[in-house]
Amino acid sequence: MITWLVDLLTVMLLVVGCFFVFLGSFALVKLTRFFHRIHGPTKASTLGVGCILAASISYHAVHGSGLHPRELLVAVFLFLTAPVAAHLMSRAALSLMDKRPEDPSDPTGPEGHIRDDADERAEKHARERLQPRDGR
Amino acid sequence: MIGIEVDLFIAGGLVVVGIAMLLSLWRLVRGPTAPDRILALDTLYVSTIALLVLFGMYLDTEIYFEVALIIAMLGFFGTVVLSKYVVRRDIVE
Amino acid sequence: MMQHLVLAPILVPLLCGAILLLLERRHSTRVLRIGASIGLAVLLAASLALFARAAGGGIEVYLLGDWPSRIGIVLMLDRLGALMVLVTSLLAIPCLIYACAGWDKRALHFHALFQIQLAGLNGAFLTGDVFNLFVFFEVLLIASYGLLLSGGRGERMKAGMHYVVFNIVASTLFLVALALIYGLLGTLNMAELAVRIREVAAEDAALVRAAMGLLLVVFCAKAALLPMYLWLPETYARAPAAVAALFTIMTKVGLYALLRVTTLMLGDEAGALAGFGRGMLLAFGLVTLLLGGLGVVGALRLRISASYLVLLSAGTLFVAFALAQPGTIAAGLYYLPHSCFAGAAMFMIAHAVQRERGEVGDRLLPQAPPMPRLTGMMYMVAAVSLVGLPPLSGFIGKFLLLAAVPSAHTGAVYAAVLVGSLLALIGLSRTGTRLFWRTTETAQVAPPVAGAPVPRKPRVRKRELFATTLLLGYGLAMSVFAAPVLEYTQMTARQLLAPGDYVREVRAATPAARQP
Amino acid sequence: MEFAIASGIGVLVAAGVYLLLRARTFDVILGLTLLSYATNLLIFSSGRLVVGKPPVLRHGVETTAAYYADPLPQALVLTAIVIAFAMTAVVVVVAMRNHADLHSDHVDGREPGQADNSAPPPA
Amino acid sequence: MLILLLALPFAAALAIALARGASRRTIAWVAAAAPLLGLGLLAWLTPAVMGGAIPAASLPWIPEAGLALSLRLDGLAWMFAGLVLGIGVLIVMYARYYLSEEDCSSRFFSCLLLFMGAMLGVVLAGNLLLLVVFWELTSISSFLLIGFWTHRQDARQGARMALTITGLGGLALLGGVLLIGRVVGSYELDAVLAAGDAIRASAEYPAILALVLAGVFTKSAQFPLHFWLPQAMAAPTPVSAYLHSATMVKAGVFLLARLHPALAGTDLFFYVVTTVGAITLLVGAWYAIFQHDLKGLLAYSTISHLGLITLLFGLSTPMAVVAGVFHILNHATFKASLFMAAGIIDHECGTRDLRRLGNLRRYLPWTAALAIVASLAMAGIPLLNGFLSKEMFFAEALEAGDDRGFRIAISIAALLYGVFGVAYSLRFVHDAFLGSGPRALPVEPHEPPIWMRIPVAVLVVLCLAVGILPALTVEPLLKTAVAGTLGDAAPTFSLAVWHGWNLPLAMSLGGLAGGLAFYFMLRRLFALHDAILRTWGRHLFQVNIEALFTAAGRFTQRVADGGIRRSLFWMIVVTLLVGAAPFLGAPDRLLPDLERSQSMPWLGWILWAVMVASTLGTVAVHGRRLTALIVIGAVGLLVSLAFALLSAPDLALTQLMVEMVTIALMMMALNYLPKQSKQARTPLRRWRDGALSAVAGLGVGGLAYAMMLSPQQTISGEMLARSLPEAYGANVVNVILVDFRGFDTFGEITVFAVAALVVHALLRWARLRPDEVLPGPPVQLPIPADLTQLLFPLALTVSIYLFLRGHNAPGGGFIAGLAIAVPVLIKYVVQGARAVEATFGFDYLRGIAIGLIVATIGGLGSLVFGLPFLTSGHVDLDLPLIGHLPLASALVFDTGVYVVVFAGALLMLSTMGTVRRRQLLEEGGH
Amino acid sequence: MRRRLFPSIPQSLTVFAFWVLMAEDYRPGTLLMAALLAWLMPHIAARLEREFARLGNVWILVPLAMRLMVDIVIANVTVARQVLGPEARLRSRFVWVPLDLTNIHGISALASIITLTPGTLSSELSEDRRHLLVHCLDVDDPQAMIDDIKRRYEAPMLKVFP
Ligand code: NA
Ligand code: NA
Repeated sequence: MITWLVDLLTVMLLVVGCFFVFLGSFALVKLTRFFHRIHGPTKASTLGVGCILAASISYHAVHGSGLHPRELLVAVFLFLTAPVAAHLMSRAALSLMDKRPEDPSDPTGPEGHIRDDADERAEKHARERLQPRDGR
Repeated sequence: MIGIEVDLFIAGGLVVVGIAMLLSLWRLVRGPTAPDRILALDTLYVSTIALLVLFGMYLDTEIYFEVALIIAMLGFFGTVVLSKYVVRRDIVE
Repeated sequence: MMQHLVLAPILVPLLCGAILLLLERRHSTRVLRIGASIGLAVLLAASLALFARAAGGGIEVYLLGDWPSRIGIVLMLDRLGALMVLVTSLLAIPCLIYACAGWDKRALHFHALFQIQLAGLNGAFLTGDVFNLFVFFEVLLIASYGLLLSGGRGERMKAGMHYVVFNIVASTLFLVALALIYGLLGTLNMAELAVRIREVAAEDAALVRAAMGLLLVVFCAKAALLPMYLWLPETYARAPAAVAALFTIMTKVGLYALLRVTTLMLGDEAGALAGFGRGMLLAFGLVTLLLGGLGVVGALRLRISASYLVLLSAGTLFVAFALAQPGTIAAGLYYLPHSCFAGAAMFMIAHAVQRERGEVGDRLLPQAPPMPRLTGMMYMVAAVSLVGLPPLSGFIGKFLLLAAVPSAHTGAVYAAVLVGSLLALIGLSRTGTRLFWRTTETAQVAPPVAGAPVPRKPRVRKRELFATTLLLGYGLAMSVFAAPVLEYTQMTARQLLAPGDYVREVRAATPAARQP
Repeated sequence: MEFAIASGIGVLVAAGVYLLLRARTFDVILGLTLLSYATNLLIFSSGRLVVGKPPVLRHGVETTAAYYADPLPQALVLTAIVIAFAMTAVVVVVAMRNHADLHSDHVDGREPGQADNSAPPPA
Repeated sequence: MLILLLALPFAAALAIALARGASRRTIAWVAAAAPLLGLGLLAWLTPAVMGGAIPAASLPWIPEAGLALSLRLDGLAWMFAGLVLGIGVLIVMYARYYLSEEDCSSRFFSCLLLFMGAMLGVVLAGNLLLLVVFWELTSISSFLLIGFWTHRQDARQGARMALTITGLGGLALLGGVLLIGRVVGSYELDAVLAAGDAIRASAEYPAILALVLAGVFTKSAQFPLHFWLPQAMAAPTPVSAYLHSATMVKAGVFLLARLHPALAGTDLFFYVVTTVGAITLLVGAWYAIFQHDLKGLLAYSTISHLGLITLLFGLSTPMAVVAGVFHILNHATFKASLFMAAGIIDHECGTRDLRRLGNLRRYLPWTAALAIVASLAMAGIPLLNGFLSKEMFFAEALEAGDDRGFRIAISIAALLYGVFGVAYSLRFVHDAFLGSGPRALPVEPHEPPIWMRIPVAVLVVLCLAVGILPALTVEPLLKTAVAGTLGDAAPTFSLAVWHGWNLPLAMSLGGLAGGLAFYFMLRRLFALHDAILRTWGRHLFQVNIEALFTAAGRFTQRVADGGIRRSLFWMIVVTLLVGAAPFLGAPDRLLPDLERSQSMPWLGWILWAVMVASTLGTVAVHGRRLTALIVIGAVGLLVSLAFALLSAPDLALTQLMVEMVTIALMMMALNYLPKQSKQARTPLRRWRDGALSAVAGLGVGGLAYAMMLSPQQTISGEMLARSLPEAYGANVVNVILVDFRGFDTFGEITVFAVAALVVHALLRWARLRPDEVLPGPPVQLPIPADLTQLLFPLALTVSIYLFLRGHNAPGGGFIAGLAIAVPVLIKYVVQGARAVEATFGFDYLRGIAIGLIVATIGGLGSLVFGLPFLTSGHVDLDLPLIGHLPLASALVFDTGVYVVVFAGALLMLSTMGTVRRRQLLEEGGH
Repeated sequence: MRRRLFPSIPQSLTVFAFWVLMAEDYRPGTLLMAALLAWLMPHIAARLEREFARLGNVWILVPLAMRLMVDIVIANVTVARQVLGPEARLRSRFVWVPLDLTNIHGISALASIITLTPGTLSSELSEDRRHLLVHCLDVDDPQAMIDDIKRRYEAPMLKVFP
């Protein structure tokens, strides 16, 4: 009976977890803007993995080698690092925006357009630098 | 009371996560901006944890704990470095 | 305790390198030099002791970790290994002396890298495990990258790029070959491999052939066999003199490995793979030899010619080893140290020339001041030796080889070796007359004009001079005492061509404290 | 499964070799990286492909090759990975220095049209 | 005794070379002492040789290879040794006064003595290999002597030409000698001479003959390789007199004489040698007539005489051999004296041009008298030695061979030789000493010091003595020499001035008359001939050698142009060929037993698709570096995942960690590389490379597939079985790393450490220019920085866990080292290098050193117990309170690994991260 | 004295817990090792960090964590709807959230919480650390959202990091 209940819990966690993991990636594909997309993986995927870890704990407790709460540590680390990663990525995206949200004095800046690619700028830069040399 | 075939769900979950990785890959290749790609790579790392945990359940083994732990703890290093590069070019200032 | 001596050629320089690295920041160059010299002295002593032991004809097996050879790694001491280790130590001495004339101060971490390079070389010569051979190849390679590039810039970097990339690709190929070998034969111990190759059925041999073929390609690439020698001239020509001198043994590592593998695993008893690759090696070796000679003729810089001389000697050794006769292998093993020593001397001479002539460097332009006579004499000796003119070691090596060539190959080998020598003679005589002969009548007696820059007096650094002389002295000693050397190499060749003893010794070695 | 891994190795090798033959140092480095993945997989597969039998001994399981994957190739790959990393570090730094010293990231240190300033004048 | 004889000149040469600052006088005395003492020794040995004994001596050198320092003094060697030493004394005497103050006499005399020793070695050698050794030594020493006046273009060229041609011959001779040794089984001369029949009968005989004759003909300046000899006249005159008339050029004919019993006696030998000799004879003589350079004339006449001697040995009859040996002697005496006379003229008049000389008998009466007598000897005038050998030659020419036509041809050649010989001798005498002149000399000529004339006089007296009283003077000597040459086949003969009226005498007279007529008739045409008779052989040689230099240079540069791509291309091609070759014969071998293949779940294919797509993606975007790096990161991740799923958690861990560090490394590098650079538009190359890569991929993939499906053999079962009971570890991979194959790991950390050192060495002092610098101050990242604070102790804890547990679970020193290096790196990235290093204060270099030392000591610990390096010990501690604590000593070794990896990774990355920058502005200067 | 021995009790506790959890072993040896590390780690970390967090009322964290977990789950459902629904309907924007927290640890924690709770993503901290730039996926009333954040998360944080 307990096994059955735990299994049920496991399965539910699994379903939810996998759904969110999928959702995170799906958001990546579906949404059109970077700042929309980033919401998907940073939250949904993190939660999804959390659920799957929980499922793993309960599964191992019943079917496997016993209770292994240490899998929680994986979740702890993930929950620690994922927001910071997201923070850094949005910093990166902000640094590439033509028009950044102004400083707090003007808190309502629109979302700027993120320049196409960091590589593009480099290419332009390289081209500019090469030209005078060719001319010489 | 119906017996629950947990293994079936695990196997299904593996495929779902795999498809999620495929989707991330699409964004990774497609871009168009560098942060998009970094995000996609980050997502791939997170999905990998899910995959490993599911696989550990599937095989009924604890052996992937260390791998998952390391990805959870340090997997964002790539994100840190790449983002810093985009922000400053110079990674260590 | 004596059974552990075989470790010394690897561990002594490695520890010495680590200690020198530790001392580096706090202590003067003097301390580092003394430390390096002590390390080298110990290494030499150990090499001599091992050489004396191996000369007796026994094959020593050292089970690392006390595991039986099939599951652990073994070090092997046979005549060939001992010879190579001794040659390395002997070559290292003048190289270190030369570097201590000043280069070691300019190249960061020089002493540590130098010692580790020696450890890598000795490891490659002593290991009895084919994957461990790969590891030591990498040790010696990465140290060589450091030695080549530390303190360098510009063109040397460019050459370094070529060298590094080429070697990484070759190492990758090495791994591919090892993967196939392990996947097909299930062991990495060379002796076990020899046994298993023997048992490969003729109809299954194709895959094993491919695997062994790739392995041979790797060794050929490292030893600069046609058409994989293109990396060599620039690299050697750009390396610092002391390093280029040490590098003369680098191509020999590839040749050593080739000899080891072909005799042990692809010898006459190797069943379906008996004699695999010999014909190709011979043919390509001959052409390499000729192209080396042509390179000497075409070289417009002394260091480039020295590089091509290395190639020429590599070609000669390919021929000697590919012929796989007791006589040719013995001749090749006599020729090998000679070509290391003489080639190294030539690089040192080239460096002296380059420095003396200032801007012109070692290019064959006649308008520079004449070189000191001593340098000229050294060049002469080195050139005579490298061309293979009597009475020096090069001649002896050459005639030993020619005398031992089996009749079936006489024509081709004679023609290639003799034409190669002739080309080298033509090239080196031109180089010598251009660089060392006074080319203007007035150069010697021109009175110093007031106000004109006083011509710099040729600086001959004592240490560099000594190092070069020492190398030439080795060659001279090899000529005078050719008989005992040859006797040793002949016994070595016999040992190599009867790999049964090697295999037996490895399999029979029992751990000290474990179950066999 | 064997086919998948073999074809994966093949694709990695092809991509690696192609990049290796490009003219820019960075492309070459990428190529070397791909090649090292390929070799690592190849060495690994020399122990054959086994799912779910990591060579970490478990209590009560017989210690024979039937229950565990071949550990030796794994150890070899570990060594190979580390060495490949070391080599990558070196080649990356050499590429940096090349670019700094020669003002070109061409593998040969000079742009295709540019004269080779290292060649000596004709004697 | 013989060894002493041989050692004398070498010892003297060494003494002179070492004695810097000795006076010319002393040097000359030492130089003269050697041949004088040598002559003394020779005289002491003479009775024995005359008596038919062959004094011999032998020292072993390389007995296994048949090379011994064996010397033997038979008649031929005795005669030649006398010649070498005797003329040597005279030359030294002459050279003492000939050399000017500026000339470095110690160099000259040491080279001369070196040559003398080499030449003695050639004649005394009792072992053919030894003969080759000395033979080549003569080439080398003559190279140094010809080029003595190094500042002169012609001297340098002449020296190189001589060395090249004679070197070529020497190499050929070596080949020939080795073949002889192969036939005979020994290189000892006695054995070889006794085995003539075997040699002639062997299949190698033509090759042997060709190779040996190549040596002979080059050394003795036979047509068509004769041209080096006139070119060698750039040498100081004593050298020309000694080497190029009396001794070295005779080495060739000496060898012909030496090996006569072994090689002669076949038609091949007969026709080749006589033909070459005859052509040389005529060509040399013809050219000699038209030379304007005094030494040139003598040089060509030497060629002609060498041709004569060669021809005589070619004829091979006993009397021809006698004549040949005799002519060697005669030619040496008159030609050496003539050269010395020419040197005197050059010395006194400042020119050797016959067109400017003339009437010198008035200025140099003594010299003139001596030179005229010597010239007449050269012309073969009766009562002089040249006449005797010429007569013998004519006699032999008339009976040459069995073929009538050939005999007539030889006879005509002999007659022509007589004519030409008289003509050029006349030219020498007439143009130098008689007639009108001299014209426009810089100085008034006068007689040289007496010591320069004495050597000439001695030789001329010898010419006369032999010419007038042959039976008394030279006959015993000649008999001894011939006996040495032919052994038992030596003929009995007696020398006499007068043989009665016979055909040879008529030919002599005819030659004399013809020569007179020829000279005086054609005199007016010399200017014309000057235009016609360019020495085309030399020209051809120089054109060819220049072409060789150019072609070799071009070829070398074109092939090995330093380009990496060609290098790699060829290696790949070779690899593919070698990999494919074994299957060419049996293509079915590539198709393994498919039934062994395992099925692949869906998930596998999905991941496969991700990996393949990201790999191809990397190639597609490789031009955009940042993108490429991100995409390749996915490849790495997928490879790690593959390892994880295929039962290799340790591998997955390592690959992941390394992947992270690699990306960091490349990003740092990317900052100093162009992020994008011009990609060449070379579609052809791309197609070629694409095709090659496709083949490579197919090949490796195919091999991998075939390998995976072949039956497995492995020794890992034993490793699994012994891992726990003997190495005390459950994680067999880690046990392999630190125990079974700990030595690999030992090498691996060395590689890692050195890589860090290399990175440090290359970047420590370098100034690099970033590709792009973004404006503004360093960016502050307070939130990530805060995370690192939290993360570090946890990561360190995890790292220690991974380290300690590695022996039983995935982990170990390497992984643990990176697991702590990466968090520190994150700190570097987030907080900046200065902030980290201010607080962290870890000397990575020392860390590397200490790690290596710890690893080594950890391995050496077992030696104390008499066990081999890296033997792992084990203790089971049963501590109260704590309980059971198993400890494997491999942990010490693994600690070293841990430290090296940590310090190495951080040294690399911190060095790369903190590269010193060069300002962008500086770029303008380049 | 206590600070000398244990520079940071929370850190020590975390390390202890981590070790015991990771080792999955509760024998005395493991606990001893955990205690050793718990003592050692803060000392090592102290070499690297300039300051340790001074904590106020830690117990507040427990209800905060509970609330957070609920919020995360609930809000994820919202995000799921937003992602799966039509994108054009999203009213996304950046919002500068003024901060009362001054302790950087508190700010970091808050930023992480904001990111983990769906719909919001903390993107940048202003130079003076007084404002946090938050990206909102779908928001009508920015001020309401700001108030929400401050009330639900910042207020408890202020108690933990006074
Ligand atoms: Na390893
Ligand atoms: Na491990």
